[in-house]
Amino acid sequence: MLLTTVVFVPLIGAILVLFAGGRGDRPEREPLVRYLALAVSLVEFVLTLWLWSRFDPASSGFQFVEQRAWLPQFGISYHLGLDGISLFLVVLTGFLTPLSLLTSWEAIHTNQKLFSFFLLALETAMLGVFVSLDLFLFYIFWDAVLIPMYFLIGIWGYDRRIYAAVKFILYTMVGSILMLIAIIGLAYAHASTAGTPSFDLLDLYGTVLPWGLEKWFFLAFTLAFIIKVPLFPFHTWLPDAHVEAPTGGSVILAGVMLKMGTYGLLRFSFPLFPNAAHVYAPWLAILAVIGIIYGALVAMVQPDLKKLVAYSSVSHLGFVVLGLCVMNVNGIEGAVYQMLNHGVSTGGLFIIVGMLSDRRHTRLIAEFGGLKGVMPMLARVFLLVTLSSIALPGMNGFIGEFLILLGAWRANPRIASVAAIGVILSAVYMLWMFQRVNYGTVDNEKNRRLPDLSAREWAMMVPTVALAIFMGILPGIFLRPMEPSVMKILDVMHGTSTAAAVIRKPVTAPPPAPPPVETLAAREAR
Amino acid sequence: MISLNHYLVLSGILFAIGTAGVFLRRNLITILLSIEIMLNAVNVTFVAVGRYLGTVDGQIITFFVMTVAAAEAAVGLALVIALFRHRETLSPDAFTLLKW
Amino acid sequence: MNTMAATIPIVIVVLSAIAAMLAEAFRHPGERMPIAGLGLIGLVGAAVASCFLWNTDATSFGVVRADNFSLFINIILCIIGILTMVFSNDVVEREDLPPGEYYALTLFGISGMMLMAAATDLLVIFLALEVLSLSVYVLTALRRSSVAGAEAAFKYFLLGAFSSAFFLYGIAFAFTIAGSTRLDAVATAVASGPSTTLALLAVGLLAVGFAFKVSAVPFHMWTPDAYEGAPTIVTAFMSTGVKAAAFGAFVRVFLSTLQPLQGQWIPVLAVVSAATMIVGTVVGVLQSNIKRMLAYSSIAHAGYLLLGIVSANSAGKAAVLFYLLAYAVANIGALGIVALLGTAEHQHDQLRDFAGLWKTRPGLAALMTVFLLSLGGFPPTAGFIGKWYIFSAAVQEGHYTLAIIGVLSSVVSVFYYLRIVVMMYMTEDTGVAARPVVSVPSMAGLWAAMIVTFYLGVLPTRVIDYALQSIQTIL
Amino acid sequence: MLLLIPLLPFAGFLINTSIGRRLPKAVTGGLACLAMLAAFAVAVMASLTANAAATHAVQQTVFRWIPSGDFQIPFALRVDPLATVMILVITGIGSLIHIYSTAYMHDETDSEYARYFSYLNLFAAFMLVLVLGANFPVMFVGWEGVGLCSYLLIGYWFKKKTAADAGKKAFIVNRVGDFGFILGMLLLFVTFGSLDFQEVASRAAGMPVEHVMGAMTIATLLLFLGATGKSAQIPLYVWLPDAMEGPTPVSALIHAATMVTAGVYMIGRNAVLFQHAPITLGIVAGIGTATALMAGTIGLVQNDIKRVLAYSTVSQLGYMFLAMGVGAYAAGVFHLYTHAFFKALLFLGSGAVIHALAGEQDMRNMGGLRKALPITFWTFLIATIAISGIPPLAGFFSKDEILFNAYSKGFHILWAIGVLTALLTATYMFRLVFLTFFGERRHDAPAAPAHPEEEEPTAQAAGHGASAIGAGGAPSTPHGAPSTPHGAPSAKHGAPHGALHDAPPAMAFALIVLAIGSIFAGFVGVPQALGGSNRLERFLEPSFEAHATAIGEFGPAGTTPATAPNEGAAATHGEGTEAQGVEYTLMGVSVGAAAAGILIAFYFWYRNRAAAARMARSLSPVYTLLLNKYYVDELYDAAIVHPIENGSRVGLWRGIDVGVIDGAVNGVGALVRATSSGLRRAQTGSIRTYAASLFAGVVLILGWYLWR
Amino acid sequence: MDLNAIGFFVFAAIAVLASLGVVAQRNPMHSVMLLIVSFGALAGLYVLLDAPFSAVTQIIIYAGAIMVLFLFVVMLLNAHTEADAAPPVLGPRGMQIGALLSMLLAVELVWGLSRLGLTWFGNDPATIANISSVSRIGLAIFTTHAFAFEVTSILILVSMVGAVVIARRGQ
Repeated sequence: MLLTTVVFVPLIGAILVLFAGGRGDRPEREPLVRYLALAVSLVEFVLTLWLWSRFDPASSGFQFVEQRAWLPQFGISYHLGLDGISLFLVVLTGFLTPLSLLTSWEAIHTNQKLFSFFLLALETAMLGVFVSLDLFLFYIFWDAVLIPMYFLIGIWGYDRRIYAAVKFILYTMVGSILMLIAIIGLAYAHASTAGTPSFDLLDLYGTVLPWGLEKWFFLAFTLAFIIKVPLFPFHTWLPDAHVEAPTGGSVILAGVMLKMGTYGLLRFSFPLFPNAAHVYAPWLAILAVIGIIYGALVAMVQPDLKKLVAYSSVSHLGFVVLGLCVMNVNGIEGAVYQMLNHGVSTGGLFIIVGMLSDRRHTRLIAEFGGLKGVMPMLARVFLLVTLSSIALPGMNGFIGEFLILLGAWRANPRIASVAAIGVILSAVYMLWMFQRVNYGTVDNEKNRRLPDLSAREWAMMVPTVALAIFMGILPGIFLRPMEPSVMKILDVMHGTSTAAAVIRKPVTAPPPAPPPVETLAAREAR
Repeated sequence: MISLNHYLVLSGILFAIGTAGVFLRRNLITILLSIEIMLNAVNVTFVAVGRYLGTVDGQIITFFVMTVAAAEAAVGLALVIALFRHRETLSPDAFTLLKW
Repeated sequence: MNTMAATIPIVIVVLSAIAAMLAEAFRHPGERMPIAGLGLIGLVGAAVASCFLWNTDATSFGVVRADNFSLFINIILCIIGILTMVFSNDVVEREDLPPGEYYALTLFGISGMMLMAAATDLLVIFLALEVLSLSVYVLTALRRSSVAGAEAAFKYFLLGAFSSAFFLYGIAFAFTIAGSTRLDAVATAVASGPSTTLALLAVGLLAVGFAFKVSAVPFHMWTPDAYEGAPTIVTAFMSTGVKAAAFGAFVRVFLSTLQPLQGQWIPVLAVVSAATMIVGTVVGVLQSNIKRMLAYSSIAHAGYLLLGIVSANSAGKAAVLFYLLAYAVANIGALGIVALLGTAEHQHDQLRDFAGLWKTRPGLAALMTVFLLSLGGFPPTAGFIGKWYIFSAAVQEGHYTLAIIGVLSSVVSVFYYLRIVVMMYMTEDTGVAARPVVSVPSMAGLWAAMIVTFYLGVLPTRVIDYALQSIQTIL
Repeated sequence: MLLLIPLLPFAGFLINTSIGRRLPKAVTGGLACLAMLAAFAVAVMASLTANAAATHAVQQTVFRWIPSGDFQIPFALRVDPLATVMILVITGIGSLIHIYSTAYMHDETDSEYARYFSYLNLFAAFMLVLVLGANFPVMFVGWEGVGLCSYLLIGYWFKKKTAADAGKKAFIVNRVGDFGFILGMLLLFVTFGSLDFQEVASRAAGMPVEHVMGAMTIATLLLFLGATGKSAQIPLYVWLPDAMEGPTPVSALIHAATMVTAGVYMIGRNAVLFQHAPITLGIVAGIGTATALMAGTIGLVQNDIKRVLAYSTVSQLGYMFLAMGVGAYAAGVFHLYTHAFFKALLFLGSGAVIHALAGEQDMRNMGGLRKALPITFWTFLIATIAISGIPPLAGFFSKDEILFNAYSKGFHILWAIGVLTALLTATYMFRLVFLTFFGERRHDAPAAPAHPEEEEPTAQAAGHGASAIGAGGAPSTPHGAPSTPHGAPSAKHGAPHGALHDAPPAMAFALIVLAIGSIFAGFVGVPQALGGSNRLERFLEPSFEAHATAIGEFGPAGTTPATAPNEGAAATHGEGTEAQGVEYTLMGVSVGAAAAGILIAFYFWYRNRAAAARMARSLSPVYTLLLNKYYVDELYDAAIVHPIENGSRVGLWRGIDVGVIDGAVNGVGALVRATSSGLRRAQTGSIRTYAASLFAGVVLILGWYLWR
Repeated sequence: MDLNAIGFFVFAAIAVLASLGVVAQRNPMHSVMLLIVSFGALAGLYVLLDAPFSAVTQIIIYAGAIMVLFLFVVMLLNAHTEADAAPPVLGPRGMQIGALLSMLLAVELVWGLSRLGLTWFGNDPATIANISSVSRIGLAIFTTHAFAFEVTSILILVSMVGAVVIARRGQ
């Protein structure tokens, strides 16, 4: 029941909030609603931490497993579990939700009740994505995430919010709905060998598929995930969604939702279809590297702060995908770690952009300048978050990027070298932006009297920055519980591909001997 | 000798004529008449097949079809009247309020 | 077993229809009479009767079979009917509809629908089809002041008559090969004989007849006009009831009786299904009238349902049943809300009429959103499970192309469902005419529909089990 | 204990950054100085401990930092002889500069003052981590950390755009180097399975010397790329001159004494590795020499006092790389060490001048300050002599060591260029001295910093004609030796007319201590040829060797030197009379070159300034080229910066992103709409159309059935 | 060629021609009349098919009742000719397409049905007597088809209510 509790507490809280808000839009109840929602999210955060404290870091299996029959006719069960990879994503979700509520504290005034409702409901859906061990259940949560986010963007967003919201939901749906077909196909492919269909991830891990199916299923799964990530060239929904979303939405979107894509790749695409993964991972890695460079270059020339951060996400998530595609322990650990880092640092960046936007109602870089003179404290945390984002050693980003690059180098030094250019470019665009916003003289009259950080803003920034530094100094705390799970997934990825290939040969049409497997595996062995 | 096929073919021709009426005529009433032709064409089949199979079912079905035809005619004509009240015309192309 | 039992639900509904007529006859002008209550009693009775008949597999006169399949559809129809009755109580007067005739025809229509799904004789199916069609034609034209209503009714009527002629011709060919219109006889005939020209003609023409009723492309063109022109409550009723009944008969005839010929009709229906899904969604994109938009949506849903038939496996059949239920609840809910917000002067069926609804009517806006999301197939609503079920049936049979067309078109359809949501939540109210108050029973009905939608979305196991039981008799 | 060394300044940083702005200047400044002095004390103790150990090293593993599979990186610190030199320089000279800064920055507001010292402390902390780190990643923490502090301190006067730009430029150019550094680390780890310096060295020692492009060569080249960034070598030296936008003590500490030498240190730290990659060493030597020469030539014509010093720094760093490249690691580190003294002194002296002149940096507006600023003058002069390589001051020994090594190892061309550079060094340094301290005052008052526009026109003129050179008059170069200084070190401070104040006590103290250092620092490395014993070289020797076993935690462990890569450098030096003869000759040549340089400077800028102007006119193209620093900045701008920026904006963003990719996405939407509007036209409203559609369906279906 | 055949071809020809006339006439009145002729011919065919009862009902119900209803409406609405008030939406081409489709259907049906092997009617007198017997028909209607019969009653009820409610003028 532990995981169920963790997943559904926010939803229950959301419903409570709905009742607490009373009928209609009642401004006098706003404080009640705000504090209630915040309390729920904090309780949830404590719960996730509690999960962490009870988590056995030495085990590679799923923990806190719950399994209950749900649709037994189809082999669907309510199956939850947590391993070292999902654990931290759950904690990250728990961490960012209160922040995103806080960051909306003053920005959101229309129908606070509904806003809090959607945000908390969103939290449930996201947590569900990370702990589902049943593909059907997973898909339900996966799709359910879209709706609250759609409303958050569409109702509380900026000028082109409707366009952005619709684009967001349709674009991401296109991918995920094809995944639905693949999920079904996979379950029935399992039925053809095992007799009964099953949507259970653990059953499906071992399912041997004919190459013709495996290829397409892999592509369908992967398309869904890389759209969500988003990987170049499927990224154009992201800048729009980010720019138009309210700050709280952006924080969640960047902080958690994008991780759903990379998490999906790691949990589903690669281990479920190891042969296809070995064939296509190099291509994905190339896309990832293009994304790293491309996202950085495009971020560099953005006139809008949020867009800049959005494109920087494309670049950062490119690193994550690269780390996953190399399929070795460093790469994957780095990727998972980078997911967390990105959640913290980009979340922080969005919070800061939100603060600027709250004060000035614009996010254009050209509107700012010299803020360090006006708001020294804000500039200071801004700097720290910026540094975290550009992976300064000693801060969180470095660990992730370095491990990813190490993993990538082991797989293919050329790819790693190109990806490392992203390290240069991230400094270029982030520092340039930072300089244009904070340095120089205050030449815009409107900027002259802006207040520095308020207590609420301190409350958001201190944990963020502290976490960024903490994660840079003591990554072991996170990496060690992760490692057994990562090794296990690697086993699934590599084990089936080598051992099962022998069994598979007579069964199916000869899978086109994938050349990259050899090189990757050979490098892995070294 | 006349075979069942003859009747069936006749029925088919009549049916096709009925369908043509729906397109060729620009008068609601004539269009209704065309549908009556189609129903009757079917009736021919029923009766002929009943005769061929030696069962009265074919004939009985024609009675039901007639009933249906009558019911449809009643409602259809009522609708024609209602339409005519609104527009004072029976041209089907006059009723394009609802489109796209 | 030749008893009257199988007809009991139908008879109950017919009786309540007659009671409604009589009540109208004794009504003083201006007097308000709870005729809807009569209908409700009848429908609840029919539902209860259906429940009692569950698993009895009663057959009456050899032409009506109360097997679980038809009872499942009966239940769906009763739900549709009950919701219609509940909403009608608010709407009929406002919409300036003659109450006695309205209720009587609605109930007659429901009885025809029930009969259509329960009949095991092509002739009876045809007659039932006519009963429900005529009722619906008339209901469409019921608001006499409305030109659109009359025009819609006439288009519906004329094309309906046209298509029923084809259907009848198909029956004639079936009669030719089987010597009877009984489904079992036809089944024996097609199972024993080769796929002769006559059988193929019968299959083709019957398919046309059903396809018309379920508004599949290219037999769909009446749908938008009829839905738009009809009084909204009638749109709600016919968009769900007719579809349920027609699909019931469709499944029974094609997946049971004509199963041996499935190699012949699957390709045809597959193409029709694909075309239906595509046209229904694509054309819906640009509609600005909600009823018309939902009409295209219902076309698209017909396409998904056809996909279940094309799958031609037990999952497909059960999926059709489940989907019908999910679709019916959501669609009648959505159109019910449109109806409840409309008056005779102001139909409240344009997209912009919904601007800012969440500010003035947050509850209705939320309900509408749930129904639309269900129609769009989002978890955790019934629509998602329905779509998932249908597509898994298709995938099971290897119809990947169709499934992909289906899911992609459902993405497109999401676009236009969301347009309504955008209007309700993301657009400012620009002085829409005052919206009437929604009465408590109607609100309760909507909430019930919502609860069903979520129930089916979250805990569908039991209903799926029922659906799987239901198709045992038509294997 | 080792952790304490960086931790002390870090604590200073934490205090100053958190509550410093509420504290008075005396407290913040005092705290910062105290932290540095304490660190110095600990560093001395640590050095003694380490020296006493059998391995000449102590190590402290603080905690396991990055555990990921076989990639296990502890956060480990280690002091060995090389690190000893570095930490002493850093904490020692760092302390002096802190003290100097308390006076120099005194006109800042309390909070800015605290900010300044917090950055400075932070820098020291990172720099200490850099040199103490026992493995590459830990070093990299310091490596990037000092880059960050450099960024912050260059952009200290953030309101000034040029300062902010310069900071950014420094960071980004450094990142280019770090790119190489990271890749180098990756390659090393993949090759050797470890990133610990000792382990890498011992494993590298076990491998044959690579004479082709192998893993070690590539790795060292990549690392060297990092070094060129950090240590301002070709091609990444461009940030250093711009970095002079920062406060002068910062230039002294970071951009002269410590941070920029990190690259040299890094090569020294990996001497064994580099020794196994002769190709890389050749490149290092070549680049070092080329940089030395190029920077020297540019320094010759610059007019901004700090820029001259900056190019001088670049040039001297080139020397150090030359030393590293020829395998004379000890010599390189020796020069690093002496350079830290005199270059810091030069910067601090220039700071005193600027301080006195209320922010004036253009030498053409100076002159005759000898009498007004005696302490500054004399200390400055000492440093100048030291850098010029006149015995027996510090610079002579180290520079001579390098040149001797270059020559004796057969790099005769490099040696010749080195000598030429030595001449140039002496020339431009004495040009600086003569222009600043001799002659008559060419400014009547502290320049009014707030009137840049008055100077603009003449600045333009100066850019094209050489007439202004040396003779004063036109105050500014086109390249913006910015001459509109930030007003920072105070317009208030300078007295209106004539009455210039020499350095205040805190500054004077630092100047004097450093001057003493500049005189005597060289004696730790007196070559045997001159009767010395070159103690430094022997002291450093263990650091350039591979140790088979890792060093115990704070305890001596067995040491078995695997190879001594610098045996040549150490052994041949001063052995045998023939070699000694060569050495004396070489010394003579270099001293002669220095003297020649001084004489040239004396002639052109003291005796006969007109000649300088004539010379400049007659060699106008060369002069312009030099004045514009070979147009390298422009080249980079035109070849890299602008194409990337414009390409990103126009090509990638507007073109590919918005146009192609998003265009395709929206195009799908448009396509659906177009299809929709096309299909809905079919819904004409005419019942006959509908019937036709229905009928067509019938005909098609039946036709298909019958036709088959 | 026996009488039966002659009768068939004559009636068939009349039916076809009259039906063509129905769809070719612009005047609905004429169309109705021609349709009655066509129905009469069909009644003749029914007689040839030994279904006299059907023939009679055809005349009485169809020609007599339904057609009169049509006639009544035509006269009520006084619409003797096609109104050209509204331009044809599809235009002449639309009509051509429709006609072409009908031709196609005719061809398909004729081709498909004539492809069947020729099937001759049985000439067993007992059977003939059986199917032409009114009592048998009555029996079948009220036993085998009793339920369908009841359904028709509802159908007619519905159509009655519907026709009334639609056609009556507003209150």
